[in-house]
Amino acid sequence: MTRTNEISLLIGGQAGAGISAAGLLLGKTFLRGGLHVFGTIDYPSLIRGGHNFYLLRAATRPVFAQWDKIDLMIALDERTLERHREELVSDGGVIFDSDEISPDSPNLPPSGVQRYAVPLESIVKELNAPKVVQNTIALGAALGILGYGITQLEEILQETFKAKGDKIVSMNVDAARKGYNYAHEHFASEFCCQLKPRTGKHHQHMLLTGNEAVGLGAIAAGCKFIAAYPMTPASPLFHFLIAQAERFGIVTLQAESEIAAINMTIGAAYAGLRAMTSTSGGGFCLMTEGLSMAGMTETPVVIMLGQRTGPSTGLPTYTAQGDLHFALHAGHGEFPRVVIAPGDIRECFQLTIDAFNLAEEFQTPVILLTDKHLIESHITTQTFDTGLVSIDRGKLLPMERYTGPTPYLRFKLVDDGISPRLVPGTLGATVHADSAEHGEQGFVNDTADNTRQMADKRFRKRSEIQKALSRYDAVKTFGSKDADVTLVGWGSTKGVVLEAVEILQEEGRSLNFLQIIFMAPFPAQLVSKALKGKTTILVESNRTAQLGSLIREQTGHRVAHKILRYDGRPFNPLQLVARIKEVLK
Amino acid sequence: MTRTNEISLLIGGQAGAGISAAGLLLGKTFLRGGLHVFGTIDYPSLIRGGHNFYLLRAATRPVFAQWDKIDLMIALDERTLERHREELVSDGGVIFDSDEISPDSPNLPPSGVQRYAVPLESIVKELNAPKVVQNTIALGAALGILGYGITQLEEILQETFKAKGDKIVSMNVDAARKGYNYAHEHFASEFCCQLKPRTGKHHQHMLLTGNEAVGLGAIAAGCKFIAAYPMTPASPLFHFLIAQAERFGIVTLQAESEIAAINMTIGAAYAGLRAMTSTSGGGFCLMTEGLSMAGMTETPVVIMLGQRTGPSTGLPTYTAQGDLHFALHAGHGEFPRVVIAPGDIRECFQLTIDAFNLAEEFQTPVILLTDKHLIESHITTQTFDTGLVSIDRGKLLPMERYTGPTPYLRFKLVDDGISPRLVPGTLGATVHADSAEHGEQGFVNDTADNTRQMADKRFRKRSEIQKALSRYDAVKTFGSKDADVTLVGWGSTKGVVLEAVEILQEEGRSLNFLQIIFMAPFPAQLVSKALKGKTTILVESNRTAQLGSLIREQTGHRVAHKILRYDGRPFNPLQLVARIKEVLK
Amino acid sequence: MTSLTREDLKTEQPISWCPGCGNFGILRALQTALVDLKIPREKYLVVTGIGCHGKLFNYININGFHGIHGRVLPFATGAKLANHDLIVLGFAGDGDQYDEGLGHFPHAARRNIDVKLFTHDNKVYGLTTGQTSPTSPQGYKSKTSPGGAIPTPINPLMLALASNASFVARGFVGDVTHMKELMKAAIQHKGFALVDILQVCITFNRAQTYQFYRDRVYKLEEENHDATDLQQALKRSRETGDRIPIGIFYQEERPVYRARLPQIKTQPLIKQPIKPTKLKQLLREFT
Amino acid sequence: MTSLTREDLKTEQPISWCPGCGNFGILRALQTALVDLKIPREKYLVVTGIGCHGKLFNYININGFHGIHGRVLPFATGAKLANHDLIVLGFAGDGDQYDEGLGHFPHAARRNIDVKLFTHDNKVYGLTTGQTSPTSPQGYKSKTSPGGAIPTPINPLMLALASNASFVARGFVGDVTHMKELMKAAIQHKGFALVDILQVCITFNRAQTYQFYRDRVYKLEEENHDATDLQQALKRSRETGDRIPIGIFYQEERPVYRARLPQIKTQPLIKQPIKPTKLKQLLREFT
Ligand SMILES: Cc1ncc(C[n+]2csc(CCOP(=O)(O)OP(=O)(O)O)c2C)c(N)n1
Ligand SMILES: Cc1ncc(C[n+]2csc(CCOP(=O)(O)OP(=O)(O)O)c2C)c(N)n1
Ligand code: SF4
Ligand code: SF4
Ligand SMILES: [Mg+2]
Ligand SMILES: [Mg+2]
Repeated sequence: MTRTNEISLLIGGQAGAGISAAGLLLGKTFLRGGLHVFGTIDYPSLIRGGHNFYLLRAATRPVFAQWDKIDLMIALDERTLERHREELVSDGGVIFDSDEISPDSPNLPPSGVQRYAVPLESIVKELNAPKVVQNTIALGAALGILGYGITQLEEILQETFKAKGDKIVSMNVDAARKGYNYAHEHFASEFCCQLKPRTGKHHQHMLLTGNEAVGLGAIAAGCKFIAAYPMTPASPLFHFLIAQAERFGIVTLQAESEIAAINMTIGAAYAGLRAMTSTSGGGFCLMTEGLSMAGMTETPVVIMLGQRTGPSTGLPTYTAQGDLHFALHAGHGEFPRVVIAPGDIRECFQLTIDAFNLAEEFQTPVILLTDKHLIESHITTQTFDTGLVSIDRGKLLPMERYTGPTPYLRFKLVDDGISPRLVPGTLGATVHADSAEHGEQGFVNDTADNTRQMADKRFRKRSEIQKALSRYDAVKTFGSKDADVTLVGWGSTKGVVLEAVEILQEEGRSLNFLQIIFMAPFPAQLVSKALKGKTTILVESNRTAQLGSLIREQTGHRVAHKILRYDGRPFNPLQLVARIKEVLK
Repeated sequence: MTRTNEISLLIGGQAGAGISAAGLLLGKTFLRGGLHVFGTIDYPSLIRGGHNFYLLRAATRPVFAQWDKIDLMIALDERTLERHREELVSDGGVIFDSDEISPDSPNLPPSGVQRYAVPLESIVKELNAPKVVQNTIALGAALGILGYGITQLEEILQETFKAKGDKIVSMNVDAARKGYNYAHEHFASEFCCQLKPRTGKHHQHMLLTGNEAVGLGAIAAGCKFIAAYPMTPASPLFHFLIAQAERFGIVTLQAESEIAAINMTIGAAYAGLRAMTSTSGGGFCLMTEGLSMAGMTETPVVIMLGQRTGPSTGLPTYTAQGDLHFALHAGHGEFPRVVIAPGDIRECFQLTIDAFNLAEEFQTPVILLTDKHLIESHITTQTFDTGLVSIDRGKLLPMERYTGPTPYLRFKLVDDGISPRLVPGTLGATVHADSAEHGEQGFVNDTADNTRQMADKRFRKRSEIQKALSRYDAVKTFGSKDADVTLVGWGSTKGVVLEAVEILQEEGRSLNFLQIIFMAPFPAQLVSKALKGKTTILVESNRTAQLGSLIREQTGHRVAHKILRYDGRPFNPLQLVARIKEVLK
Repeated sequence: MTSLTREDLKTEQPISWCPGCGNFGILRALQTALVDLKIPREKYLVVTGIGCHGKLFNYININGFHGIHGRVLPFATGAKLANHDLIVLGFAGDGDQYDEGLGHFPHAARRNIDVKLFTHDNKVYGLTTGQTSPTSPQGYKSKTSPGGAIPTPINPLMLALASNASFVARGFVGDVTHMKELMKAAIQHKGFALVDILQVCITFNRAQTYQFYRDRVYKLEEENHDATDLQQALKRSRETGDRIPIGIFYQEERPVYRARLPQIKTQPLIKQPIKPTKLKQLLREFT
Repeated sequence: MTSLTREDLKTEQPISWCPGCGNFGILRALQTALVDLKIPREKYLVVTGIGCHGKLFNYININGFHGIHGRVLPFATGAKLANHDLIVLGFAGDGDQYDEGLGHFPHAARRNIDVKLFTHDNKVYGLTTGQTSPTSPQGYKSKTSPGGAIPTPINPLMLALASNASFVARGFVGDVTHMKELMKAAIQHKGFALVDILQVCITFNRAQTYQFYRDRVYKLEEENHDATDLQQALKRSRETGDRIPIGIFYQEERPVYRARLPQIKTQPLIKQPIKPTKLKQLLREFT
């Protein structure tokens, strides 16, 4: 892939040293210059002292994944050098604290690589600032080296620290300038990769994570209730909605457990709200009984399941796609559900809105299946157009007064299986719902006939959802339909696969990418059609090729090749390209 | 099917009226006469007043399911007549309380059917006995009508009531005799179906439920710990083990929840015991997080999941096979597990022993997947041969003193993935296990390399289990291998399918039955081979043909036809035969 | 329709409790309390657990949800926050609330969520055929404790007091009128209220019978109990032998959970329209 | 090897707690308590929850299990019953034990299962970056309660007392020697023991600092507290303002759970051989 006006950066240091914040600042600096940005954080599950690093890319064309190689590294500690110097390109550079790391350090990269020694500690002292300000100095130095200019960073620093008062703002702006100037004064020769802000008009973009996009989608969809129990990597969504709660009139509740969270959510939804909860695998386990109840009582709830590396506690802060089958089959007994897997930030936003609409239209639970890599990475995305948001509450009856036939039948056996829905508190009707099998009015009924009829009713909804798939992009194909080879994937691997496809196409290979978005109900026909006659290569972040089994179960198609990664780390584009070539050899 | 010396009975009355006990008494009476017996109870989820009925079959040949039609009915209340009279064979009979049901009752069956009016209430009064003794009188009468004799019943009554004292024994024996004599005196004409005890030597049989067989298997396997939370239909297993606890040195603990139960079980297993828990779908939901932990920490536990009709609370006292996929995929992340589904009482016993051996050999959780129909029905089974029970604790090291290399590596990366296992309390070693990803010693390790290696290690165990399948009957085929048509099923439907196959074979049809026992790891090759070129008909007690999807996922084979029942009731043989014929038309 | 009659409250569902079961008394007390309170029917929401107690859902014709075992409180919490115009009444079992659902109980209390919890405390698992419950007395024999229950029982009142519940009371099914008044007081209390009800299970619990309780219960209000004194309430809650107090142990005025949520100071959330909210300003923060 | 040194107890795992974290004090107290007790190493089993506290598992070289969030007590219960020769020590977090795992707490107490529970009560969710915990004081601000925590906090000691715990104590990480003695007393106590430890989280909890506690804690044993008087213990457990008591609130001798299980009166279950038990007699009951 031709890489012009494009850069790959790494910022590394100790846990607790503000690595992620620094990465985001730099990302925003590039965003303001009209560039596309991808940034992702790698951190272990502890608060201080472990090794954190932020991988950042910026380019004039869209970027969807971290790059394999690093052009410029900001090493805030020696460990960063040690761990990452092999990843530097041969003419890359490394910024390091010359007060802490000796120029003789064996960890410094080999010659060829530029060594940008900046006396961070001394400058921090000069500024009389806390140690963490060294990050800002280093960012300034990086911008100097890249020839990017400092204006955007200054702007961002002003906005970011405004709330903390003028002193903090000017301390940071000064720090950035010092770093910037130091670079200009000391590092004469031009660095291999220069990065320039784009001039003129360019598209309006945002830089945000999947968690934030899901949160924005929830707000846009009119979600007014979230009960959750903190769990990495889903917590940031919860925190985001908490921060927005007063502004948007949302009630947020930190529940005593995931069991409480899902039951509170179902309670709020039964009472008529758009309500959601969010968690990761371990917490989702505890929600499965509630999920089954939502299916039985036909209560619309949305659950964001943010996957991380399992099983069990696993690697709490790393990524995986190991819960697909679990999401599809969680909860005892049989009931219709919707499982959708966004693959990028825009889809996180849009599919969250769709999730709320689907939940209410079909009165059944919807699972948004995401993962750490998608929901904790920052990606530039065209600003969402809120004008396009539409809300469909399905067969929800107005709650002022019930005027239909009495008694009101919450579970009326209707052709499409979707009974008109009333919420408690309505004058003129009582609303009954039962987690046990029930008759039309909602009271218990365990006769054989009723049991069959009610199961059929619920599954008629499933057929309706299947039909409704045509209104959505249940799958998306990227690249030429006529390609010989089709890569198949879902969720967060989308970004890296797109990058790999682009590289391989540039090399003249004929291949395309099938992204599957609806996992349940499964768009079997679309997938069959797309895969017919192709050499298929599955790309998944798990060990057992779960999408592969699902495709086989649903279509009979057996994917020919599997590229799997299950060490908690996301795929890198070049690595993926190499594995694809290996397969196609 | 030719039916000689064979009878189908129904005993019906109110919940709380001792219907199930009466059914079992009669079943045992027939058992003692050398007959084969099948008995199953149908009851709603309430304690008193609802309608209960027990369906009983007895025959000289093995019987595996309730029959579609009733030869003789014991109606302890009018509702029984009303609900079941249509099920009587045209020359059948009904025993009823003439003190309560008027001879003009519109609910009495049409002419042709024998009406055996017995003044139960009067006889009870005569005996100065509590109302429930009417059941015994009716049993006596039934034996009189059937020409079976009363000896065996007297014997059984004596044994059953021994603990309650002589008075109760003789009251019941008197009651049985009174009923028996009343029948002889008043019902001269011979009843259509006569049933005789077998004379001479016949095989030693037991009459027991699946729950009891699992309990016996657990005892035989050396299970010494069960923690559980009561849930129909799994509770009787727990109760059974509680009743045997002192005798066999088992600790049984009623936990505060299923979450507690599974974690206690894992704790006991980690400490070195053979330990199990039992539950139904809703409780299993709450165990899924623990299941995943058992997978991650490689702790051998056995979970009996007794399915009932879902979703959610569903029909607590009715049967289903709706949790197959859930059992296969429950718990977040990926880890090997064994899921086995016994189809009859002997398999309940044997596979429970196998479950404990597999759990310890492969250091991973094993799920015994059963259902209400299997575990609450009584079936005659040849007495278990305890001499054949063998216990294999796999790579468990002796706990006296550790003499291997130090430090002891609980998760040593070995070729077959199965690390030598030591339990805490051993002199000379400390044992560490972590629900987070860990290195060989058991301490946390979240590096990419370790993560991959440990996942691979765990999945090497999966390959080993797959290999070990050859030591077990992973599938069983009944009937001719060359048949054109193959019925495929699992679990409790086995009985009724065997009956249907027999009937159809007698009618000259060419078909056989493939019973799948190991659901995970799945015996894909065996199943492929067995189904190749056959017209396959799936028989399952669920709505979505879960075994069908599993077969397709695992083998690519798409079952041609599906016969599904999902109203909580088990299949009946003739009904199933009709549906099979329908399919083959 | 501001005045409700007992007829209005009936459903057509056949009652399947054992004849003589204490649940009948609870149903009657509830019906008469609602008749007394003269609040329109649609204002109420009944949430029940799974067990014999949970069947009450079928027998009272007001809005209802028969949830899963142990989860009355979180469900009720969600429903209440969604629509605080609803008076949310929870009916739970002793197994349901003090075993499976115990983890929710202190949290509902300390939140002071405005939900009323009535526990059918029959000291046995009724619906699952008589197993030992967490409130079964030590030594209690059942099929799950043939040698007698080993642990000391949960003391629901003391737990509630230790969890800062703002209304803690005990009723007895043998005195329906007294229980009705407790229910009314609980409903009128602002905040979380527990009424633990000594319910008789005539089928499985042969120890805690009507007579057993009749011989022992006394009314706190007749013995000058000061329900504003927590220390006194704690002491009374420990009386378990020959004298078993019923009535209000403790009551305190404390802001309810909602009072701290500006979002729903006035209009219930459910009445606040859902519209594609103006997100533009928020979106700008990501640019 | 009857005498253990602190060296013996160390592992090679790098400690990842924040410098200054109160967990160091807990680890030190544990190490010194074990050294003092002179019990062979293999007799111990440490069970930890998930949170910063749970990492202790990695830093102490005795048998250990790092389980899932909230489940220290049930796991410990199973392990103890399997092998009662083990001294089972649970280390849980306040989120871990009083939120996710709260439902197990009163049950372990009333069973009087012989397990020791040490709660790292830092009044915050440490590992998940500082959310409000159930013991956070009312008004506590964090990213999950930016407007201040609404509920009143869980009072672990009072809950334990209300649940009939036979040993209830509070320690403070600022006084390691005192804490060590409490740990020893808990280990030597026959039955369930809770030591709730005021642990300082220097990173996220800016309110409950070392200084905060130093200004407030006092020792019960220095104020003539009668630890056999439950009513007095309850009163002391309610002191939360300017004076915070540490020490043993309550201790009672009561038979442990195991004492009622004839199966394990003597030999631990784990030492009883597994052999194809003679089932024949039992089987005959089904014929
Ligand atoms: C998760 C789960 N576990 C177990 C059950 C089975 N179950 C139904 S009711 C019940 C106990 C009933 O006891 P209690 O709550 O005291 O109610 P009661 O019948 O006495 O009114 C149990 C264990 C269930 N429905 N769900
Ligand atoms: C079922 C489940 N839910 C949520 C989490 C995420 N989680 C890990 S630690 C933690 C809270 C930690 O707080 P605390 O227990 O007080 O421990 P501390 O870090 O303060 O020591 C949470 C919510 C989890 N691991 N498992
Ligand atoms: S079993 Fe007990 S609680 Fe249940 S209905 Fe019968 S008497 Fe009432
Ligand atoms: S976050 Fe708090 S509790 Fe966790 S290690 Fe740091 S100081 Fe200790
Ligand atoms: Mg009860
Ligand atoms: Mg904490």
